[in-house]
Amino acid sequence: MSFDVKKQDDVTVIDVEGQLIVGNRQELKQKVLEELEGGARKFLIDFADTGYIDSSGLGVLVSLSKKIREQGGELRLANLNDDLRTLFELTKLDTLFHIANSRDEALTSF
Amino acid sequence: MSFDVKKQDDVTVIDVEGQLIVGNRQELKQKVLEELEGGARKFLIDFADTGYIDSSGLGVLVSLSKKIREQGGELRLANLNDDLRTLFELTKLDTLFHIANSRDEALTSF
Amino acid sequence: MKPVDFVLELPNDLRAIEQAVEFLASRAREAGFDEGLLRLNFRVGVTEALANAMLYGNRGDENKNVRVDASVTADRICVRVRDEGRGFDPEHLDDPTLPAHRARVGGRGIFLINKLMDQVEFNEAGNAITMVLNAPPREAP
Amino acid sequence: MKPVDFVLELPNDLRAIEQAVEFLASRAREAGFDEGLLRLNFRVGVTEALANAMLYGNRGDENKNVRVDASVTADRICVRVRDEGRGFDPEHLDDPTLPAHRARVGGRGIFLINKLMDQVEFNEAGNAITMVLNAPPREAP
Ligand SMILES: Nc1ncnc2c1ncn2[C@@H]1O[C@H](COP(=O)(O)OP(=O)(O)O)[C@@H](O)[C@H]1O
Ligand SMILES: Nc1ncnc2c1ncn2[C@@H]1O[C@H](COP(=O)(O)OP(=O)(O)O)[C@@H](O)[C@H]1O
Repeated sequence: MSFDVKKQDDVTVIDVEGQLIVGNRQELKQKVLEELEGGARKFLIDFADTGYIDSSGLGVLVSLSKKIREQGGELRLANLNDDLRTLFELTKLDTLFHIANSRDEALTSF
Repeated sequence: MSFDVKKQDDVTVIDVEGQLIVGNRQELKQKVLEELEGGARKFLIDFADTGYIDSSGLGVLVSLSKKIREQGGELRLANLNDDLRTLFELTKLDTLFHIANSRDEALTSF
Repeated sequence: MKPVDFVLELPNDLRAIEQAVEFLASRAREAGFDEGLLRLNFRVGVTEALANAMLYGNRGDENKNVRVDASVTADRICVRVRDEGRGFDPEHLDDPTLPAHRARVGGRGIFLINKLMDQVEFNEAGNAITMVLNAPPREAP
Repeated sequence: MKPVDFVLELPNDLRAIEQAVEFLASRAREAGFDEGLLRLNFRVGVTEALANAMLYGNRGDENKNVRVDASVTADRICVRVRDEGRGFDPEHLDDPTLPAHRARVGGRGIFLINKLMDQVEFNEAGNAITMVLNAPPREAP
């Protein structure tokens, strides 16, 4: 995995390339928490270039979402392919996250 | 490995992408022999996108070169990176092949 | 079809998981197994089992290994993951999809394995899991 | 540095070689071993040993396996490849670089292993080869 962090207006946009799994989830977590400490409140994780996510990766998303909400912020997700969408539906995490179809959709309504 | 065969004037140019090794060398051999049977005589194998070559891959090149020469043709090689050049030097196969630095160099003098 | 068998013994290193899974997926693809099922079901299922073996079974102990036995054909993949731990009781896990559990950080690994694989079995001790994934039925010609 | 140990048991299938080599290379990279030596020396050396084990040791027999034991640190990679064959005498091979041999199709495998690896040893029977590759000396800080 590698990820790319950009600011788009007041939204911190993170692209996850490759897998978000037990072997690398800490990197994503650390990066987002740094931004949160630095004052960022609106986060969008874009999965357009993501292969698969395991339960540890899902766990990190849940944990981050909680921490961001505690600071009055919000975490949104975008661009889940069919496989990833299945994963969120199976675990019912689709009821917990704001999942946008595209990055633009997520950004315009933020 | 995958490879791509093109005609450039009367030269059959083959790009080898990935590895040329024991697991796939037959594919290259078969393809070139088909072209040879179809009447092609000038062959250029371009290694710009090649990772590594093992002794089986080198063996296929030697075998093809021989077969092409028997039909009055010629096999040239181009774009060996430093690693591949080392391989040809170690085995002294650099004395057996016409090795051009670039595709153009190989083509203009053919 | 004769199954092709592999054995992998991996050190207790979470970073080895992705490439080990990739290796097994590439062998299954080569054997002709359905690409769609390899993408999510196979990769996530095996990743979960390896992570649990390293984290809970071997408890991060660097001197312990995880052993993977895999057998693949175009129709069926069978993967067994065994750790050197004392095992656990897989029957009594909370359902992570219940509203009360949904916001938990953990507890989705075995659940996902059960959802993504066609057959899942633990050995008596609970330190080895065997997972089977079947190819989708082919359309009649 | 504690070495990280892997075991792979592969079926006698030449198409499994590339991904097995890739897997081991990725582990060595992760351990911090020199990328430059992984690119050619490691990959070609291990490929040759695996190909010989499958082709000559196991003579293509689908019921035989090849076992790979690898141990990696940032400083040193050690790979042992063992087949289920009767072995051979590695001492009496023709030098493929002699003018009389250069145009031969085969005979460069063991030669390349010896050139690309730092230490090469066969067991008594000749059906197991152990190869060591050392990292280049680091510059004094
Ligand atoms: N191989 C194993 N050895 C021992 N305990 C295990 C093993 N696999 C799973 N467990 C236990 O089962 C629990 C549930 O695992 P899982 O569903 O993967 O969720 P999580 O990993 O998020 O806790 C773990 O917390 C652990 O206690
Ligand atoms: N694992 C092995 N078991 C039995 N014989 C082997 C083994 N490895 C190599 N050999 C023998 O050594 C010879 C030389 O091998 P090598 O140098 O790799 O060249 P090539 O594979 O092109 O013949 C082989 O032809 C084979 O007879």
